[in-house]
Order: sequence, then structure tokens, then C-alpha cells
Amino acid sequence: MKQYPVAVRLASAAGAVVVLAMAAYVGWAREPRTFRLPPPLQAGLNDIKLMASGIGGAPPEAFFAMGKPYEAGSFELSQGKRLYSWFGCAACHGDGQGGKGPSFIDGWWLYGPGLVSIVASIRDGRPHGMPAFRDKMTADEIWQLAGYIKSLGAYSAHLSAPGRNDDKSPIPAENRAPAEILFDPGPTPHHPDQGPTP
Amino acid sequence: MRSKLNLRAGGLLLALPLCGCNGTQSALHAEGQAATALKGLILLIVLVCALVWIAVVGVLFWALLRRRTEFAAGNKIHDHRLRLAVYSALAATAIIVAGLTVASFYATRALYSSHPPDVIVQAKAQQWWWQFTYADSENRPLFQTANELHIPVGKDVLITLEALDVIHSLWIPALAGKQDMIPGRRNEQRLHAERQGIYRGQCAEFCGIQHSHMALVVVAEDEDDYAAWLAEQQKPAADPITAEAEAGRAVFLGKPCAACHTIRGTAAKGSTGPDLTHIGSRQTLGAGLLPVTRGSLAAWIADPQTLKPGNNMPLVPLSSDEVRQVSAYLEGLR
Amino acid sequence: MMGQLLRNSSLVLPPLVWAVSLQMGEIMPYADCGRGSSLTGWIAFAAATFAALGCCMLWLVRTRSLNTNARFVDHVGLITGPVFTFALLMQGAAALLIDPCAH
Amino acid sequence: MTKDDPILTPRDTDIADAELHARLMRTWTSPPGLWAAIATVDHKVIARRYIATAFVFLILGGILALAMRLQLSRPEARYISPDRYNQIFTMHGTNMMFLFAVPVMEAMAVYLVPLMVGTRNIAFPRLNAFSYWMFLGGGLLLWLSFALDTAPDVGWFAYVPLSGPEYGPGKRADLWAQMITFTEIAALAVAVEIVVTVFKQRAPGMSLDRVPVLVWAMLVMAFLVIFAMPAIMFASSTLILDRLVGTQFYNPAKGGDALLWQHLFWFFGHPEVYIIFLPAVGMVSTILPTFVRRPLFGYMLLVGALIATGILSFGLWVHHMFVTGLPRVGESFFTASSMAIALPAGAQIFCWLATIWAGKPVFRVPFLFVLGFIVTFVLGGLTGVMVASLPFDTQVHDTYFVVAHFHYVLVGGAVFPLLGAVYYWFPKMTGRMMSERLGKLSFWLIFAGFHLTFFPMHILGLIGMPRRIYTYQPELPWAGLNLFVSLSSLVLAAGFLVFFIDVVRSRRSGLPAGRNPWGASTLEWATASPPPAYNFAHIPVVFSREPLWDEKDALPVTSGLRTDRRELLVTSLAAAIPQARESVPEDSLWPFFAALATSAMLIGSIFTPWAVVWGAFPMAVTLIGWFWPKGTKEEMS
Repeated sequence: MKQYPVAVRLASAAGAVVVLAMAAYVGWAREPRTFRLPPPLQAGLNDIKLMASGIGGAPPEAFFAMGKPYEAGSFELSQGKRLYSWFGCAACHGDGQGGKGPSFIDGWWLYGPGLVSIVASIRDGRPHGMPAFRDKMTADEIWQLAGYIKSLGAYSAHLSAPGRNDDKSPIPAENRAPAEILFDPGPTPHHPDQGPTP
Repeated sequence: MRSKLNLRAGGLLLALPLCGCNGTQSALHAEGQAATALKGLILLIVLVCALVWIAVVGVLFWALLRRRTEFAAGNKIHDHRLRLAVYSALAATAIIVAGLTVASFYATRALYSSHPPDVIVQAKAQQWWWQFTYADSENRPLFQTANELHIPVGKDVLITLEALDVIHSLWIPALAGKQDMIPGRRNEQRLHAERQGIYRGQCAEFCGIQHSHMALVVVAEDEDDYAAWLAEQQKPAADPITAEAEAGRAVFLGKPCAACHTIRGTAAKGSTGPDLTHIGSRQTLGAGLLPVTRGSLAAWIADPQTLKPGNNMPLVPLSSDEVRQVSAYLEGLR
Repeated sequence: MMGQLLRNSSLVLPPLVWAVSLQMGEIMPYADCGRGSSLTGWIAFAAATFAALGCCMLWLVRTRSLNTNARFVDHVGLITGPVFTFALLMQGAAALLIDPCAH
Repeated sequence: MTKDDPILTPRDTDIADAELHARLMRTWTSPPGLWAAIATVDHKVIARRYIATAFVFLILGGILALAMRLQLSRPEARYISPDRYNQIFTMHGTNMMFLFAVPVMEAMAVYLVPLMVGTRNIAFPRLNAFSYWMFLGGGLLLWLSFALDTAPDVGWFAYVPLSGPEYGPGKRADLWAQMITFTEIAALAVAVEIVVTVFKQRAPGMSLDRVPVLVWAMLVMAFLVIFAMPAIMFASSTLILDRLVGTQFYNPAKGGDALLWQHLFWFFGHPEVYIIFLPAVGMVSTILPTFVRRPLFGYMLLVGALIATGILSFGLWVHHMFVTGLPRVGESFFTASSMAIALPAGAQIFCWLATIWAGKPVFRVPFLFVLGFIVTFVLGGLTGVMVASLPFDTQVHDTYFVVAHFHYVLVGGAVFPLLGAVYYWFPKMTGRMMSERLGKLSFWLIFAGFHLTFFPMHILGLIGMPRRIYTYQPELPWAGLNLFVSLSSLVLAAGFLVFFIDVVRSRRSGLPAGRNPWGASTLEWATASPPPAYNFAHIPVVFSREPLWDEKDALPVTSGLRTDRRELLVTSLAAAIPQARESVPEDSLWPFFAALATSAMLIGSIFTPWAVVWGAFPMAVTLIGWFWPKGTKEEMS
């Protein structure tokens, strides 16, 4: 065995670290696509623990077991975007800026900025007109939609975001954090504790 | 030689019973004007090329195996003769190629017609199904249907081609060559069926995860059948006749089905998915995936993502009774 | 000097006019279809004529000197030129035979 | 020419061979060790690395092909999910085109061109090292993404809008686009080196009409790379911009155009085919004369055909777009140009046939591959005539007919000659012969396996099977032929297995080759096998096209180059008259670091546009290090 000088050994170690880091990074950004969730996971996703007030709560174990795909997976987010239009969310919430229903990108969340709250709002409905989608969508679809709505209201662009649409859209693409661009706090500043977490 | 043999093999294969429920999908089984012209050209070029190939390989083997009297490198007379042979082979190539080129220009001419068409159908492709809109003589849309095109035999049918999301390509090989459908552009395709029959077509441009399951059926029928079909399709959906189907309609309208699908004559007015007004009269479901039967309708509604993974129909949570009812209702929509 | 210029220009003429005709074939059918003219064909045949002219000129002015490199370059031109002429003739045939409105 | 003091500067004149060898080795060889191996700028070392890496990608791509054949062996099979299948066929195409075919052809050029033109290293050797590291980075990026389920799934052509922001979620298409950039940088670098090496470093006397056909082929290929690759660089960069920054190049709703992508892609994509094929023409034209013991017939015609093909290849791209709805007249213009390609292609075939006719064939393995190439390529060329015909193409476009056609052209037309070339030049590269017995076995397996696999695909296409489908329905009459094709692909794979076994075996224990085992005529055989780091002890002088045949006793050489530093001879473009001695860069680590910095910038720019700004600083640092003047050693003389 040939003895390499220290510099060489250091360099090869550095090379190995770089390759491993690349692998780890891509591994972290891994985006497997599932089109049909096995029923146990479906059931598990429904298992959210909501606070008594209906605001905030803990995601179910299945969510963590799956690697939190609904916040970080751009495929899930783009599915959420499609569900947003298929299930007629735009009828009340417009392109995200609100209509009959509240806006998602004004820095203000009636029921808090947490993903679980959004899931609960979609699943169970809310007073003043938000219908429950429990019987219309499967659990993973609700999560996908919730993830998309949350990304819509994010204040800073996230790596995983659906791309822009290939049509004329009045709001900036989701990957450019429309809330950050469009939000106008106006005379009264927004509530920092209620602002969406990026 | 190989090409010829295989052509024969291809012919044999064609003789097998392919004209099953899904119709033929083969460029060599031409039933339309354009496809017949193309088939003639294909056979001509293949034949000429097969002969050329045989000639070249024959010369190669001759050159390899011929008896050599002496080693004649640099032999001036020899080189001169070789040069003559090469240049005449080149001249022959030029003549053959020019012939084939002009033949293909003539075939191109045959594909195009400036006559006004007898029927105009608007086709819009989307991931992963086809939408067809029939119009009246004033070009007002009459009705929509999906994944199934009916055309009268012996008439010129103009299909206008548009894509709603990504690029697709309409290809019905038994009737005509393919033509792309590109977002932001409008293309045209002419069909002219010479014989009655059912012809299968398929998307030819890679369009995403379910590109493989984006087929369509073309029904070429005589004038009367076509007129009857048109009349039938223009009617709104039939009312359910059984109690089960009645319940199915209620489920369909109450659940998100109606958000994406239209059933004319009911409150269902969604435009994301295919128009289901006469789904029961169609041959296939899921863009050529399954024949329309009650069982396949139920299977599709219960679990579209297993049958066609990644397609755009979201799973709607229904109880097994509800699935049965909806499938009964849809099957009755003839 | 003049001979050199002539040789070089007849060398590049066939590929040049071929490239021009190819581009015109993409542009002119729209105009032809609208006006019922057949400019595409005229351009292609004119280009074919120029290409053939280039080949002939090269044949006439090709160097007979002992400079092997110059002879070599002429040879290459004499071999490539006819190919482009052939392509241009076929292009002209296409413009003759096919309706400019066909898509 | 030089102002050096002739007494004080050590030259290669009047030194005994052994002493000269020792001195030159001292000057030209890299020290042992990993660090030095990374720093080396020897074209032979880098080319061997390049070739080995490309063959690894060939094996990986072949495994993907077998996976696809498994999935297609029966209707509605569920061995592979559609999402994975789309990644697999995209990876197969991208990998074979960008990570195998183009790099391996350029690598052969990097190895052979300097030896064949009789010089000591390739021009811009550090750029050459940089090119390899960029290529490796692109390959690793793509395969890592595949291993981690984020591989591109939009086809190797990545048509918008499917690859665009709305329909291509995630980083998959971005990874594809940046991998393109990696490999394009690598390819462009090599192309520039080849052009300069051929133009300025040919051995004295090697005038244009004495340049070996392989070198001509590589030169034309290099020019094709230089003119074609910028189109795809532009395309992939604008795609990234559309996806990441929100530009609208390809968005029809805001005035972009989806067809623009296809024009750009195929303006590169068609010459790409010739970038792969023309080097193979060169290889065949080099191998053939050796085994028929006769100079190549029709040298002029072949070179003219190479150049004509090269120029014509830029006027064919629309034949990939015959069904997009462009005016038929315009499309037919491309039919005309595509058909015209048959003339130069025919000229090549006829010249080879005439060479065989007039020669005395010796059936060794490289020659077998050449014969297999002719039989296969003629068929592929004829189906090329078919798809060049617009109306014919409307039926077979995007079907298995086209799959069959381009495998005939690329495997039959380029891989067969490449395998022949490996058998032919393996002795030169390693000093050992490959096995004749295993070689014949692998040839027949590959030849038979190839035809059995790909010929039926013509029929499949004609009877309606589209490309890029992950499955087909049982009612369709394709199942039998597909199963046959899948089984035949195993024969093809077995042939490649035998080939790789032979390579590994011969590398360790092949028979020693000697200088010129085949009795070939070109300059690379004038030096030892494997060639020493300095290639030639004295730069040869060339008086004919077949220097080793015409100067049987002793090759005339020139002398006067210094031995104490790396120097080579610069000659004039046309007549190859010596003009200057030029010193050549020493080994350097900077190309490696520059490649690292460039890779970091490119990968970063998948995620944020700011990576272009911040990534520019490390790149600038490495480039400054790279080009830092290093005193007298680097001076021009």
C-alpha cells in the first residue's frame, strides 16, 4: 500500500465529504410521488389533534412518518394547486386574494397560520360559510390542498413551490411568495404572531 | 431480405384478429383516404430501400469473398474502374433519392385538400383524455363528448386541434398520419374514412405520466347511423329509471363529481373532466382504458388512481353503496 | 488575387444559398399563401441556379498549380457543391408541387 | 525562430535515445499520487479516464434499457410504476446521448488526435482536464438525482410546457437542464481543443490532404459541437429562467412560444446525431484500410462527404417537427435536405466497399465490427430516408419505428465502430491485446442480439405502437413482438457483458502488443504502446497519407525541441510548415478547483438565481489561480 501525503489524504477526504453532502442534500430534497396513499396512512392523516379553540394543533404521526411531504414536496404542492381549482375554492377565495371568503395572502389568518388549522378548516368547515370537505376529499387531498394554501400565504419564497401557471395570472407565481409582494399592511400593522411562518 | 421477410411477418401479424373491441391501430391497415395514400408510399419506399440494402450487402459480401488474383493496391487501371463504379453508384443513389423525394412530395399533396370540409369537429387534448365538440352548420357548439369520435363514412371531416395543457398528438393510423396539438397554436387534421369500422387512435407525443393511456376510438358509420348518433347526443341526459340509479344521481350531484363533470339536463356543470351526458353509450372509459360496463364504471369511480396511476381524477370518498348507485346511474346515461 | 476571390466565393456559394433558401422556405409560404404567388419556388430555383453556377465557376477557376492544399480545397468544394445543388433542386420541386397554404 | 542560446538550452538533438527518453520522462510525467493524478494534464490519461467513465455510463444506461424491456415484455405489466418508467426512459436517453455517446467520441478524439497528428499534447491541456471534471460532475448530478427519485421525467428532449413551470413540479426538469449545461461546457471545451490541435499542431509536412480521415472527422465533429451546442445551452438556460425566475420564453399565454423550444432543441439535436456519427465514420475509415491491407479508396470523396454532411446537418432539424403544423412547403424543404444527406452517406459507403473490393481482407475482431457496422448502418440510413420523407413520417413519427431507426443509426452506426475502435486501439492504450476468441463471441452476440432486438421495432411502429409508453393494453397486437424484443435484448446484453469481461481480462493479462500489432499506417503506431507521456521522442515529419506504410524503414523526424521543459511544435494551418516552438502548461490543480466552483454555481442555480451572483466569486478565484503568470517557464519562445 502506497502511503499518500497528508494533503492527498485530506483532499480525498474532502472529496468524499463533498459527494456525501451532495447525496445528503439531494436525499433531503427527495420527492417521491405517490398517487394513491395506502388506506392506513389515509386514516392516520385524519388523526390530527386540534386545540379546543379550533386554532392550532399537532399534526398526526402519519404526517411525520411520511416525512412531512405536504409542506416541502413540490409535487404535493402542485397537486394541491390543482385541487384548489378542481374543488372550486376560487369561487370564494379567488386567486388567493379572497372574495366572499377571506384572503390567504394578507398576512392574517383567522384561525392561525399552522398547517393543522388549515387542514381542520378544510376538513370540518368553519363558521360563516366555509363548508366542510370531509366527505368530498380524501385525507391526503385535504393535506395537499392545505399545504398549497399555506405556501400561497408564505412570506418568503420556499424551494418547494408550484411553478407559475402558463396563463395570465394577476398574482405572482407561488415560488415568488405572492404574499410578500402583495401584502400591504396598511395603517394598522399585521399581527406578527398571526403572520404565516415562511 | 431481412426487411422483406419481416414485412411478411408484419402482414401475418396483421391478419390476426385485431379488429376486436378496440378497433385497429395500424398504419398498414389503411381505411382512410390519407392512410391509403400513405400506405402506398410506405410500401414503395420500403421496397426500394430493401432492394438497395440487398444490393449493398450483396456487393459487400462479394467484395469480401471474391477470389483475389493478385494484390493490386495502387494499380492505376484498377483504381480507375473502381472510381467509375463508385461514381455510377453515386449517380444511381441520386436518381433513387430524387425519385423517392418527388414521390413523397406527391404524397404530401394528396394529404392536403383546400375543399371545404363536410363536417368540422373541434378537438381539445388535455392530460390524459380527448374532448370533442360537435357544432351545427353555423358553427355553434351542439354538444361535447370525450374520447370517442364519430364520423360519417365517405365525407371529409376536419378536426381542429388544440391542446389545453401540454403538447399532445392526434394519431389514428388507420385513417391518417398524426398531427400535434400544441398550446397556443391551432392545427388541423382531415379524416376521410373509406369504410365503416371502429378505429383506435392514441396520443403520440409524450404528455406526462399517463401518456400510455390516452387513446381514443373513432367510429366511422354510414350517414344514417351518424345522423342518429348526432340526434341522440344532442339530447340532455336521460332520467334514471331505477331507484338505484335515481339514488346514484343524487350522490353524483351531492358529491364533488359535479364540480368537474357536466351532465346536461342536471345541475352538474363542471368543465374540468369529460362530459358524461351520454357516457353509457360510449365504447370506452378512461380514454380507451376500459370498456364501459357497470363493473368497470364502479371500479373506476372507486379507485381511479390504481387503474390509471397519476391521472387527474381525484379519489372521491364514497361508500360501496354509493359507488354502486353512481355506476348504475352512469351506465344508464345512454 | 481576383482568381482567389472567385475561387473562395464559388466555394461558399452553394452552402450559403442553400441556407438562405432553407430559411426562406420557412418564411415565404405564409406570404405565398396569402397572395397566391409562388415566390418560395422561385427563390429555391434561383438558389439552385446560383449553387450550380458556383460549382461550374469552381470547376473553371480551380487551381492547376502544384499547391496541393489549394487543389485540395477546390476538390472539397467540387464534392460538396453538387450535394447542395441537389438539395436545392429538390426544394424547388417541393415548392412547385405543394400548396403553400398546406399545413 | 528562437533567441535561446543553443548551447545553454538543452535540446533533443544529438542525444542517445535512452538518455533522451529519461530526460523527456522527467519533464513530461506526472508524479505518483492521487493529488497529482487529479492535477495531470496528459491528454492520454484524461482521455482514458473520459472513456472509462463514459463506458460506465453506457453500462448504467444499458441496465435502464433492460429495465424498460422488462416492463414492456407483457401488456399492462406493473413491474415499474409509470412515474419511475418516465424517469427511466428520460435517463436512458439523456445518459446515452450526453453522458455516453458524445463524451466517448470526444474522448477518443482527445486520445487519438494528438497522436495521429504527431504532437505531444492536446492544445489547452488544462481546459481538457477541466472538461473531464465538468463531465464527471454532470454525470454524478444526473445519476444522484436518479438514485434519489428526483430524476428528470420529461424525456431527453424535455418539451415545454411539460417540462415548464406548471407541468413539471419539483426540481426534476431543472436537474435535466443543468446537467445539459455541465456536459455542454465539457463538450465545447474539448471541441475547441481539437480544432486548435488539428489546425496548429500537426506534424511538419502533414498538409490538409495528408490529414488522416479520423482527424478530419473529429475536426468536423468539433465544429458541429461549436455551432450546435450554444443552441441547447440557450434553450436549457431559458427553461431554467422560465421555471425559476418567471420569464415567459415558452409560455404562449404571455407571448412565448412552445414551438421555439423544439426549434432550439432540434437545431442542436440533429447535428448531435452527426456529432456522434462522424467520429465513427473516421474510425471505420481508419480501421478498414489496416485490415484490407490497402490505402483507403477515395480519400478526397470521404473528406468532402464528411464536410458536406457536417454543413447539411444544420438544415435538417425540422424533420423532427414534421407534425407540428408548420407549412408543408417549408417542411418539405427539410425533406429535400434530409434526402440529400443520402449522397454523402452513400459516398462513404461506396468508398468503403471499394476499399474492401480492392484490398485483401483479414478477418480480425475490429474488422468484424466494421463489417457489422456497414450492414447495420446501411439499414439505419435507409430507414433514415424513410423518416426524412414528410408523409411517411406522419405515420411513423414518435413510434417504435423511429426508436428502431435511431438505434440502428446510433448503435449500428456509432457503437459498433466504437467497439471496433476499442479492440483496435486497446493495444495502443494499454500495451496489451484483447482476446480474439472473446472478441468474436462478443461481436456475434452483439450483432445478432442487436438485430433481433431492434428490427422487430420497425414493425411494432408500423402497426401502431407509439414511443415512450410505459405499457400497452392486452387487446393490442403488440405483446408477442414485445416479448420477443425483450428476450432478444438479453442476448445483446450478454454480448456487452462478454465485451466488458474481455476488457477487464485483457487489461490485466492480455498478450503484450508491441508498437504496431496490426501493421497500421497512421502515426499513433509509430510510438511505444502505451505511448510515453511525451508521445514522440522526436516529432515525426510526414510525406504521405500513410506514413508508416510509405516510410517502412525509419520515419523521418525533426528535432530541436527543448528537453528541460514541455515544448511542442506549432505549424501552419494549411501546409503544416513549422512556425514556432511553444511551451505547454504543466500539471495543475486549478482546473479541478475551477470545475468544483463551476459545479457549485450551476447546482446552486437550480435552487436560487442568486447562486449565479455568489457562485461567480469562487469561480473568479479559481480562474485567477489557473491563469496566474508563473514566470519564465510559461513564456513563449
